[in-house]
Amino acid sequence: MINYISRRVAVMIPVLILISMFIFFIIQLPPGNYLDSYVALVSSQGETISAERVQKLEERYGLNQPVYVKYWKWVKGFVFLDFGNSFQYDSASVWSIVKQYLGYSILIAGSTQIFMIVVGIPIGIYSATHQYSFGDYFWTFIGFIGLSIPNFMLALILMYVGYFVFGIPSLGGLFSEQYVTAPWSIAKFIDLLAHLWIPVVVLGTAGTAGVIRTMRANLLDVLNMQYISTARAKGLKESVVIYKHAVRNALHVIIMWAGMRLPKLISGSTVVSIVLSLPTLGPIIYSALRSQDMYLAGTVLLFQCILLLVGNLVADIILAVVDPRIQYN
Amino acid sequence: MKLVKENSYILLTVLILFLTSGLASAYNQAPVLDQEVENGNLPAVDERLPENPYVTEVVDRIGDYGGTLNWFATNATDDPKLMALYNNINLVRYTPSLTIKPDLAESYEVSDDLTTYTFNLRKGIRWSDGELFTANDVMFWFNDIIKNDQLTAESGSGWLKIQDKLPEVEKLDDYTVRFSFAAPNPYFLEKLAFPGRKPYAAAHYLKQFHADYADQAELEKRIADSDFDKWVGLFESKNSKKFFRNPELPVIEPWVPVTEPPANRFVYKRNPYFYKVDEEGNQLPYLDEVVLKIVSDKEVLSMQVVSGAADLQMRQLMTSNFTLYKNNEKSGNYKVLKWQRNTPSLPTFAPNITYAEDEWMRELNNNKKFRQALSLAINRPELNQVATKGLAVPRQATVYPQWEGFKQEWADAYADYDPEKANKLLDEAGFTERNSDGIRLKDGKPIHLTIYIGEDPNLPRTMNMIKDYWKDIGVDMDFKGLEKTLHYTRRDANKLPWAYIGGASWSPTYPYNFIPVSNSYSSGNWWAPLYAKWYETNGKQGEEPPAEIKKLMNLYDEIQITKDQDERVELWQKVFDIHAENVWMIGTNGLHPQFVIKKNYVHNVPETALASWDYGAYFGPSEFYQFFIEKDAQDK
Amino acid sequence: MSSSNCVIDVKNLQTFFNTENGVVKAVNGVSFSIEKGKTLGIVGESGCGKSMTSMSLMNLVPRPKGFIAGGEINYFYEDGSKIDITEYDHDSEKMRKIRGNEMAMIFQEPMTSLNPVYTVGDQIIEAIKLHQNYKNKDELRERAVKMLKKVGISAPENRVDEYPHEFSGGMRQRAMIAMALSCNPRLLIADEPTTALDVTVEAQIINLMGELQKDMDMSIMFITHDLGVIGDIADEVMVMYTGKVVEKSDTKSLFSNPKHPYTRGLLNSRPVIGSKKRLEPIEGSVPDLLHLPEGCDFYDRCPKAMEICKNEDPPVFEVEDCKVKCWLYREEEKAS
Amino acid sequence: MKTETNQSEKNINEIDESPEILSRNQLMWRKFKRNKLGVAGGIVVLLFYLMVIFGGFLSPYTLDHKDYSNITAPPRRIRIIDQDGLSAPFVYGYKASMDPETLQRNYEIDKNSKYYIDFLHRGDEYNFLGLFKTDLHLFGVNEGQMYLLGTDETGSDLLTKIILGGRISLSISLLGPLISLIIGAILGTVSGYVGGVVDGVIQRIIEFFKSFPRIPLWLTLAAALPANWSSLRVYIGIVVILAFLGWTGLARMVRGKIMSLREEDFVSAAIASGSTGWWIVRKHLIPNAMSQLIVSATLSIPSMILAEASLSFLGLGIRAPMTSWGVLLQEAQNVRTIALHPWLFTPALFIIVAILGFNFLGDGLRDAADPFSN
Amino acid sequence: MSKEETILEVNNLKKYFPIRKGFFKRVVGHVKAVDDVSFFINKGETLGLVGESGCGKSTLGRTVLQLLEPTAGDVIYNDQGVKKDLAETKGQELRKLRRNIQMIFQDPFSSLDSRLSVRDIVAEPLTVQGIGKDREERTEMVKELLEQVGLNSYQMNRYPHEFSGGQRQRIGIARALALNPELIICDEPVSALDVSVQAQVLNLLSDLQKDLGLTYLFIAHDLGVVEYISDRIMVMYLGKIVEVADSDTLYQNPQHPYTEALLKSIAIGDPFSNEPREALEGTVPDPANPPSGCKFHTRCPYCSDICKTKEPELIPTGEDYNNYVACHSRDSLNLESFKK
Repeated sequence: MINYISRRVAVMIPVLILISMFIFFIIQLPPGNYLDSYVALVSSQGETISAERVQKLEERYGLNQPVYVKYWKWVKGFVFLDFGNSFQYDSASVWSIVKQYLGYSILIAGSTQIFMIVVGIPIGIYSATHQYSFGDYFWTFIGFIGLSIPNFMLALILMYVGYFVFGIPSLGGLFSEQYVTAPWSIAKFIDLLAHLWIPVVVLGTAGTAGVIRTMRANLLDVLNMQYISTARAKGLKESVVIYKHAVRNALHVIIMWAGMRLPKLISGSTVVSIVLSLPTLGPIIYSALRSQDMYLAGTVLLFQCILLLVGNLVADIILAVVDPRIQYN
Repeated sequence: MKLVKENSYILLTVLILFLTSGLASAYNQAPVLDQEVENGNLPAVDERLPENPYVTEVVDRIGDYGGTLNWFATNATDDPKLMALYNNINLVRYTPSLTIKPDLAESYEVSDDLTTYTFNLRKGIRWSDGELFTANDVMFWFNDIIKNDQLTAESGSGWLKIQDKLPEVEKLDDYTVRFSFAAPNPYFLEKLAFPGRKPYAAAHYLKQFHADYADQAELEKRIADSDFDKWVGLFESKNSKKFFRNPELPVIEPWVPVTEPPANRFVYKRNPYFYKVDEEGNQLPYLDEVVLKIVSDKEVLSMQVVSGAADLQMRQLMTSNFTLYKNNEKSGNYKVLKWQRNTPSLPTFAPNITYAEDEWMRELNNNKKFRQALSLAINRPELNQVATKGLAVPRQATVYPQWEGFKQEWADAYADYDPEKANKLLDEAGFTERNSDGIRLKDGKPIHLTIYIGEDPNLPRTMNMIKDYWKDIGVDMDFKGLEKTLHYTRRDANKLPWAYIGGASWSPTYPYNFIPVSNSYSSGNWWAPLYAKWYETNGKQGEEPPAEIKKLMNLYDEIQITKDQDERVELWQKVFDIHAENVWMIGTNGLHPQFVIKKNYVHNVPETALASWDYGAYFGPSEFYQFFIEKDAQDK
Repeated sequence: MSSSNCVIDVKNLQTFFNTENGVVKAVNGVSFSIEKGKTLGIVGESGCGKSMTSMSLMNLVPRPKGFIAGGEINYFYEDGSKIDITEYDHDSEKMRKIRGNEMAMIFQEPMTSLNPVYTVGDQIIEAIKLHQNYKNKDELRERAVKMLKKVGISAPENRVDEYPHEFSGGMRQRAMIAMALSCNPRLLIADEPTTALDVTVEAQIINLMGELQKDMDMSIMFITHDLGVIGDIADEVMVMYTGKVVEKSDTKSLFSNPKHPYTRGLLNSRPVIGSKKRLEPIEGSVPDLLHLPEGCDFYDRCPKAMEICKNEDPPVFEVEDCKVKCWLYREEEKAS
Repeated sequence: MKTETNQSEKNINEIDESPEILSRNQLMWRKFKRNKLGVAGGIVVLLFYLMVIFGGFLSPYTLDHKDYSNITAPPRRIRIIDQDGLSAPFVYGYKASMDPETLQRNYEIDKNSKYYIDFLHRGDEYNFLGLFKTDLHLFGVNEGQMYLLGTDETGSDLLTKIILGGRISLSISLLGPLISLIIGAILGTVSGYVGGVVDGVIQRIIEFFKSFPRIPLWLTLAAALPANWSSLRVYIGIVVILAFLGWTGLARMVRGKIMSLREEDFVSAAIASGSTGWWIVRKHLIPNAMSQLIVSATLSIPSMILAEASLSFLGLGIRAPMTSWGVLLQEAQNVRTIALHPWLFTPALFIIVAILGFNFLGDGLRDAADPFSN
Repeated sequence: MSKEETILEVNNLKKYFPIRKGFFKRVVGHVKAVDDVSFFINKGETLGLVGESGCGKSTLGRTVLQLLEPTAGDVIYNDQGVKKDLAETKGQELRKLRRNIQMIFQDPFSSLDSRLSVRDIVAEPLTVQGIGKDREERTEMVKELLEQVGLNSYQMNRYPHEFSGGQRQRIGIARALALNPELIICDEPVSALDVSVQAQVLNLLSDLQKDLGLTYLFIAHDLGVVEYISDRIMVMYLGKIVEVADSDTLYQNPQHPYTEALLKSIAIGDPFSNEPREALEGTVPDPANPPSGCKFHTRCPYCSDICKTKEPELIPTGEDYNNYVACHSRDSLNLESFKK
């Protein structure tokens, strides 16, 4: 097992290096650099900036260096959590910015994940065990509707309905006014939960539909397996047969899927985070990319890639735990 | 002769001081500070205020102390600094009537030749940490920041220079500084009053980060503990006065930032040492706290505003949302104020008369009748109705009416909708032949314009309408989006045959849209880049302009050394006269209103005012620190 | 034929399936009974309904498409009382008490009949816990180990904690048998338990089952398509074709004197070692259960088909203690 | 007793009594037809494509049509009953006014102005499928206006915009997967059939692409599209970007399928007969993988539609004057629209219905792709 | 060994599958699926090949046919007197040679491409080998082939799924016959079929052999079937051939303990004998980790010390030394024959 994990991790390293290069390449791709956007911004406020000053700033930010130098500058500090400095945030270190949002990003992504699974799996089980029933059709239909509505639209409409129909003043954000800066307390936590459900529902709708469909299909397959008959032949209750014997075997795909899904949620939540004013990495990366704050953008992207790789790894490990047949080699 | 501008309220203040000297204190402070003073954490209000505080004339009435004002912004990195800019504390400031008056300086003197400016600072102004603000803070700023090679790039000093040279700055005594320029600098006070330019720095705090002052070992350690590898970076991050980022940094502003970025909610608490009082001697500001909330999207902001969550909002309000804001006035318990703006025209089109890539196009652009015809073909009122709900003013791209020398004829020049006349002009210009699509031909080639536009989500709508108008007179037009920075760099490289200018703003200190004298980035000229380059490089590069343009340039040169304000106005008027006839920039609609949404319980916000970035950043002249929330509404 | 020794008595069982193309009569009027300690073999080619018969007995017909359409399945408890399985819901308490406890079942595919995610021991223990009074963890485990030992698995103390994929096919079938027998069932239903196994292992398993049967005095219903195996193990054989019983007799007489042309065909289709005589196969193939001919289902393939066979489905005739469903035996008319 | 005949002969004859000879494709079709939701989805999709193909004809106006006097006019019903009872189909005119205080535009039904609908109406000129110019529209009104779904903030007919915007959305969603399909099929086949190092490299590439976050990649790639490109090039660029990111899943699937097919005995039989690798790939592997491939591609269409909409939301999609459902939705994505002119959300309805249609269709196809399973 | 009649000669054929393990997926060992196997097939005979599952019989068949690339060894095919080593032949030449050796597969479902009509399936070998000048001619040939295997030619436009298992197997046979091969490798051709159909196919195979003078390598696990159809029989155990003998001898006088054990486990279906079948103990060892010495020694009732260390060689035996056995104790054992 340890060997397996270490090998997987070792394989991840070259992939990561490649990804980091690609990321760096790709964020350099659009024309211009941070300074251009900075100058554009400053000029829009009526300041004038001379060519020499632009040049000086370029030197100062190291923007006139060749790409590989910049890349190396970025990469070499990784081990010490030094990902360079953000231009946008007055040269604050990228890590200090990322770590502020990373927690909430993971919280929201994680909660959404849990939501999808907690809601999706039982419905999937119901659908599979009541195949072709009205309930099955109903959930299938609901599932497809969920897949069909663009997330951001759902967010916007939810906000609007919240405001104008139910009079909820602030559906956006993760905290009520009074708790934003307050230290952690039970009340703050409850407040968090009260806010968390909206992004979770918005982000989770499509995914939940996916879980339902996958779970249903898999469970139907598993229910045709011989060992289900064996379990029934033992005299086990149908519910035990399904939950103990069938569901556990049908979970594989969901686990794999969940592993793949984690980083998608973080990047996928960009639009929703923007609409709902969530303190996640989504809007950060959005603005960083737009203003070409390359170290910040690159780092957030890299984190997402790492999350994906880690997500896959964790999925594989859980899979190995859930299914003893999985060989580590 | 010495020009002495005295604060007209000094006398009044002195009078009040005199009358109230029998009482325990001459000034009042916010109730929240009483406790602090009693505990001895804070000196008494009289000691905190300068000898001669700045007295603010309130708009409505003397305010109630207390309360928190909520407002919103969409950009977590750029917007927090607005709290500093909107209050715009400087040596001098703009008044609501757009004149300059002393502020941190009690008074100032300008030499006859407009080369030396002497400022007498108010005695006893204190930084938010209680330290005295003196000439040393100005000297530190000038000698150790502006003149420091390593730091200059960041802090910027272009606005200080005249003929490319920095002034000399002297400290005459602890409360007197003098700026001496190599040449007349007629607009220096205006430049100073421009938002964000602060000729001082908290020397007592910043020295610990400055290589020239700090203990070397200690500085090294500080650098090691920070995100930076050089002292410059550290220093700049600590001295983020403009960006209002470092809560430790002492400020002079009415509110002190307490939130360390990055954050989505920025809190600003009252500065107990703020040096201004109202007419009754109440120390300002009235508001205990201002909270700036960051939402990531304009629409979310709109939602917050219409639901009444913003106590005061100006940024990111959209003209097109007027009905939305209005409809919710009652339920949101707010009022939509329509402030004026001085945008000459939005959008404005600039044919590049120095376009070098295509001689045919250049000829076309240089044809005055062609430009006039295009201007006449635009149905400005209709455009106004569709794009801006009729809230803007149809006009030519010219100076705004608030300016003292404004003439209506400039705004009217070729700005009426007269397709007949436009067609006639084009016929006269010789473009009589048309192709099968009805497009006029010039030398056998159909007239087709490609206009490069910057990023603006509402633009395509307007552009499509203009396209139709021009098509009606036989001119084909296409527009293409160009990313903002590219838009600038292409212009400077003379690659744009036609450009779109956002706003075409003008102020005496920002003449570049109207006079081609600069070809670099933010101050580049749009309609004659090559001439601008010629001027900027003293004829070394670019192209020598024709007489008409040279005349503009000469006027500009003259303005720079003209001491008399009225004479300068006259010279400017000549500039606009020339423009009115030549239509180098084609305007559409301008003077869009600036909405200010304020809750009904927020007072001292003027019903109307000029909202202009140039004149002290929108709220500046209105003196933000006098806004207050009425007592009853404070416990909402 | 419900003597006191009878364990199960099936009467006119009908198990049908709804498909998109119509109702498939997988089991169509099957009757038999098994006595205590005896083995009934059921033989037939694929699609003859033998597996569905066994699933019906366990009341585990795949729902919702399959259902028992008629007939009785009477199970006799040790004390002589009986229960008609068809009257109970598949998930009823009564049924669950019978399954695994009174009647146990082993399946064809040893590779897939154990749940891959639980250890073999856990799966055996699960059955024991359900029906026996062992409560203590160690006791349960001990019992599982004992069962594994009983079915001839070496080092059962270790193997009890292994997962099915660590077992070979033969061992898995042994483990299945251990699980099935762990609660001392009175009837073991073995659905082609050796088909997927090598000859050598098949022999092991068959021997094991024989021994255990003697040991535990249980009845076996043994389903197979291999007449060779049936000869070795069964006391009585029932040959099925298209969901119906075509011949039923004791093993010896079936082999020495097969009566139904289908039975004869099956016997003649097997290569006999040592004889290079050309095989005499049954021509054609099993008809589609959805489109059965009007008369005898075997008519198309029958070398002895007669005119009557074409139009009329033969009833069951009793010939020399055998039951044969064939018009050939009409003259000895003693239809039951 | 019947004489013995050639039994197998008889059996064969029996088979022949069934008149149909069904290929696997026909079986799939037959199985698909039984899936009611799938068929419904298929019909919806078909209708949508017909709608956009004949968009110019079906839409009452053209994209150039702008009615500045009827900005944000609400939808109008087609009526067949007036005060006097049954009538030819007509719409009522508007009485427009503006609230001087809030500047809200109000449109009231003006029962005095009745515009009869003119079928096969001669209206604005358009280019039919790029083939010829015509001004024939299915319906329209000769005077007055007929904005069945209302107008947007530029006074354009929303119905027209939806129909013509669908052209972009639905072609992107078709073209994107098609390109993905081609890339995926080629790389997947190579990977699965050749195996070894080639497979390893392709797998790494796929992993790499898969582990790359989607939205940022769009953002960057879309931002990297030169800003002075014509709308058509931008359109193609967006398609390529979307396709470029969508091929990995397909390639994986194809690879898996090819690998399992490679192990099938019929492939061994083909090798044993002396078939070349190319023959096997062409005759056996790709045709057998195809149905699943098409199913996967169909199932990826909805995400393409959503992706286009998301890109538009971020302001990176199709640019005016071209329009697409995503652009229309983006234009509607604001509080003002929800509060004042909610009908501008109609494009969302079309998106949802289209995605539903594709999902049901894909689901039905997936079930049908394996005609031998139950 | 009468070489004149030999159609195929296999010498020291090996097929190893690497086992990869550990950090770098290093090859840590091999599964020796076919381990140094030599045999020959005479023209016109049927050589049976039996063994338990996993003993390598299918691998051997496929390696002979070059469907799997042999690790080592020769597969010499006698092409009208010219001996050609298939293992050395590549590309075009190998493809040409392939028309001489064909294969019939076990699974009647996976061996026919479900997308192709029967005509296309049977015509495929003709097409790829360029036999027949056009489609019509090939179609005629297909018709003939189908008739030959007892199917009706007008069924050729149908698709495999419309046929029963036995009929599909006939289609597979028709395809194998299309190129007019001399040798057909039959890889468990009847084990997936019902008993009644199994007999039909077996009869068809032996009829074809007679009519066309075919040579079969017949792989099966059913000893009854192998005995019925084969002239000689090879017994395989864990990748090795342990005994080769003509079928009567093998059943009457087995020389290898494994052969004996196999014979003993046959279910003869005799309800009159009360003796239980004598079952061989244990199961086939893990081929990735085979026992030392004689691979059968772990299960052999006659195992002696030498068996544990030294691997026995395949030695000619029998009256005219045409049979072979690999057992150290071959001379000392008196093994039981098959009891009927």
